[in-house]
Amino acid sequence: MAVLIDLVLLAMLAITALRVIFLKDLFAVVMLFGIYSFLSALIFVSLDAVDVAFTEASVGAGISTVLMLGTLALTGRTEKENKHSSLLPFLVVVVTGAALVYGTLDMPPFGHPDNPVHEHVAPRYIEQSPKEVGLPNMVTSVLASYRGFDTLGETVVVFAAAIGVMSLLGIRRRSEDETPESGLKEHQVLRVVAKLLIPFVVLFALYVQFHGDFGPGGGFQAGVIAAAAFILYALVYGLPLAFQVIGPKFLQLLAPFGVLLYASVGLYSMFKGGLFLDYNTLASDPVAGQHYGIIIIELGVGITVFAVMLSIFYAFASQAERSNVQ
Amino acid sequence: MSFIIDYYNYWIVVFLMMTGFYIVISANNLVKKIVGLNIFQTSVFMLYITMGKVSGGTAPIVAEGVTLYSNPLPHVLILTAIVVGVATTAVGLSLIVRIKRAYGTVEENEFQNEDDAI
Amino acid sequence: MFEQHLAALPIIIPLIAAPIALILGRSLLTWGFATLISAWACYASWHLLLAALSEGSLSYAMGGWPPPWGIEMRVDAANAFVLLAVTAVSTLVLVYSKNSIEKEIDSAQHPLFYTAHLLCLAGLSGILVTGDAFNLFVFLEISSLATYTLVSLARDRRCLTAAFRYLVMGTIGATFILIGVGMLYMKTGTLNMLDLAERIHLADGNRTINTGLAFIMVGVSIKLALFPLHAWLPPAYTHAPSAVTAFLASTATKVAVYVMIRFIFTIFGADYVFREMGMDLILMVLAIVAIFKCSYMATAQSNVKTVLAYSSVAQIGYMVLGVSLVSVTGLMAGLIHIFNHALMKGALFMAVGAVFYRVGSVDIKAFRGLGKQMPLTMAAFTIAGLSIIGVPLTVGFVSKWYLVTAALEQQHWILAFLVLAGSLLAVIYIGRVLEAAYFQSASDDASAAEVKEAPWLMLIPMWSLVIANIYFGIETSITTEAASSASEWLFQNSKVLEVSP
Amino acid sequence: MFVLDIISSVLLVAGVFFGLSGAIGLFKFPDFFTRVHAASVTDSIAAILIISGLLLQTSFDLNTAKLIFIFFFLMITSPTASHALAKSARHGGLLSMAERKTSDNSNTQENQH
Repeated sequence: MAVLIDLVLLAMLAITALRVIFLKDLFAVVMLFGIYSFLSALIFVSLDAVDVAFTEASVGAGISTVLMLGTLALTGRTEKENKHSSLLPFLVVVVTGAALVYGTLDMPPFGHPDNPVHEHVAPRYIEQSPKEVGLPNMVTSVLASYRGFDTLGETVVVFAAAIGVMSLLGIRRRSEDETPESGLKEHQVLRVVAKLLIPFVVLFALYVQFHGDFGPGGGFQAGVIAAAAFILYALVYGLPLAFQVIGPKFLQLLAPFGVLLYASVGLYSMFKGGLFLDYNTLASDPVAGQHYGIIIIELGVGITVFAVMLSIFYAFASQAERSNVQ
Repeated sequence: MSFIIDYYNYWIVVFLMMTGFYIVISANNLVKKIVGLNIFQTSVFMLYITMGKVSGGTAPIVAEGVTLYSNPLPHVLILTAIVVGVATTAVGLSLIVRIKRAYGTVEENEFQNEDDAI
Repeated sequence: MFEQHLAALPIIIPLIAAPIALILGRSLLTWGFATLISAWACYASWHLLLAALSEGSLSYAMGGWPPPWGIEMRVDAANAFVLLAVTAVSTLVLVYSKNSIEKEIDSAQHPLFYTAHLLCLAGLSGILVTGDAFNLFVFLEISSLATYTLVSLARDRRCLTAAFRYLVMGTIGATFILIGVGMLYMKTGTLNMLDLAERIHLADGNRTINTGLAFIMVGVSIKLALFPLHAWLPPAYTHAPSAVTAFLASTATKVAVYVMIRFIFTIFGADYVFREMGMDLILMVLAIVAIFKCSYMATAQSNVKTVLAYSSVAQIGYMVLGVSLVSVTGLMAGLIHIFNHALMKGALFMAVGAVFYRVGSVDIKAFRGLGKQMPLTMAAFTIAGLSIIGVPLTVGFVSKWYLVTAALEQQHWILAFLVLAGSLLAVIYIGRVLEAAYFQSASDDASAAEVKEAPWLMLIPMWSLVIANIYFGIETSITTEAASSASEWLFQNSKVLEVSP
Repeated sequence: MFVLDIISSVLLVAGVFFGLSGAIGLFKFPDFFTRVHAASVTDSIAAILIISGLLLQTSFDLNTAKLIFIFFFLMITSPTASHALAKSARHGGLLSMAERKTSDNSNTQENQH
């Protein structure tokens, strides 16, 4: 049964991906990518990776698609016919694909519990982490504690993306009088429903943030969901109003603050005589220390991801408004 | 037959990866290039998640009465990689917006012609 | 405390400083802050090199989790040596960039420039120091994202397309590395580099490992701009702001060369990569083609930054050639050249940036008569250019000397000849610029007559690198000692059956 | 429990039927507004039936509460989405099939005159 579901999903993925090659309508291409992302989230669920599925659905299908649509609004939605031959790319792909298939021949069989992947490092995470770190969700334990430095790096990557987008697009606040009519004034129903939903979305984000220790979730997903709530607000009520709720200047402080919060846990543990990011030193009981550490760094991650995602959206949206005015 | 059952997942994932890779290197439109890049990366994520699966296991969250869990490490790596991917996408898309403003086009051959003309 | 955390400091310091720099938000303030931070990182890596030379290797377990469960920082002579070069160049470039970016970047974006520079530094240091294959990917992406930002900061619109091309190529490269690392992980169950090295050959069936090696090599080759995957480099270096080019040309690709060395020698083992897979021949051929093709391309360009960019691809060929010789001397020549090339290219691009600061153009025509108008800048260009060619008493000579020695050790007479012939092409492309500067008179219009010497803040870092070029060209013991011990260490730890004398 | 299982299966099968018919309608219907109509069948009745069927499968614990929440939010968001979609299309000047016919007719009549 599981194999059947897998096969159907994979087949749908293949069809979606192939369709993207031949479509010239970029709007459809981007929507297909959203579908592709959702389908892969389903695959991740069926392969037991619930945290990854959650992230893929919120980040890949959510934020990426929104940003791509925002770009299309600025660049036009049809791809022009291109004449140059596609033989060379095809050859490159065939060679690369052949190499990969050759590589799969010695791969351990799918799903086998004796595979090397499950033998050397992973058993400790599965067997010891509930005792050493004290969290039922092993993904969170590994993410935030065993490989906490990776996660710091990842938060910095998000921060670096914000630097890139800010330097490229900037977020310009125009004075009130030249502000065009923005937001969806006509859509009365949408305005009411959005107002009703936004508190729940923020609540859900907080739930995901703090429940990540016990179930799927954590700072990344929470940050993205919280950002989505404000993106919804900005879409329905217009950017100037959204700027009054959370201004771009404030976000510009919030993004580095999250990274610093994360890093300060590491510095504090150095100060307490441990190594960088050694949460055991944060409290007299190591497991309690782990718990404090993970809560604080997840919060740092959530804050940075929220601030960065929202300011990236602001940057794209203010570009779109500007081009509307012109 | 068991050979196919053991490997079909890898092969389809390889096919998906190569579809994405083909879009990246063949597309002339920059937005499509970024879409291809995302498809390529998402498919690589599937390769990682595939290897973390244990048949009969469950999601790696401690639950009573469960003894077999899937491997959490690939999940952690891919969580990181997904976020890295969206960061790259955001920077790439804002470059596209700027290119459109500077050149008036997002088709690769057209702005290359303009660059050569200078 | 300093001693205990030494191995982690060069990464952590810039990593934490980058968000602070954004909060500071004033151009002058962030400049001073970033320079101090970079200098401190440089100081830490100097101590790290000393510690690595005396103790062999240092390990630092992030989060207190022992490897392979946690992430390990691992420092030995090889990466401490490259790290010192990276942090030192970064500091000098930051000093230099104050004037340079005032001319080339909008003032509102200065804090973003310094933040991105610190992020890039943190990423590069992370790549060098980490002992974990996946952590390497994360830091690779930090440095890459920061690099795309830095390249796109220039005012010329062509920097945007260059940055985009770089982004696409770089992401493909990183994804290839991700695929390769995934394959290794699949067969071994670990991500720690030393652990991987131990377990990689225990795995049954080589085909997955072979493919993993192929993907990692291709991915890294894109990052280090090995011919024929170098197409992103010349436009990116040409259109980026001068300070950025000076930094990237002397660090980013060098770090990628180091990653290649690390994967070949520490993880896969030289024996496997070179004897079984025949990689040495592939790398050698590509390196030689890179040297000639790109040196030739360099002679045909009119933009001096493009000339130097192509020359960079050619110089990377020399480094890879050193690696492909599979001997202690060859690897040592490669490592020395990483360090030395950072010194020369840094100085050259700084000189070109100074010319742009005063003249407003880097076309070869703009260099006419500059020998008289900007004597100090052009003298720096001349000495660093001689160093690229490989004239005695400069560091370039030292690298070439060891490269030729390594070739001759293995009776590769033709190879030694080709290395020297490649230098002749360097004579041509450097010579064209020098000819314009010293033997052609400036155009007569008034604007050209007012060209003055570059400001001191640009000259000091430029001349520091030039003096280093000469100092390490005469007093060779420091670099050769560090490089040879690094090279020997790499070979001893990579299970080579017989090391060439 | 047996009775509950049967009811739940009936609900699930009915939900799948409506989902499928919505999908077919999306392909087969002639113009935008009828298609939105078909798509909203999947959102509304199919989702209601499937979630009700699933509710009967749970043992009335946390999962039940989560399903009820999902149900509640779907009931708010999906009609809103369909409404917004149709309204934007109207706003953008898209005509329904019937209107297009009459406007076509009047155009041809004008041409004849």
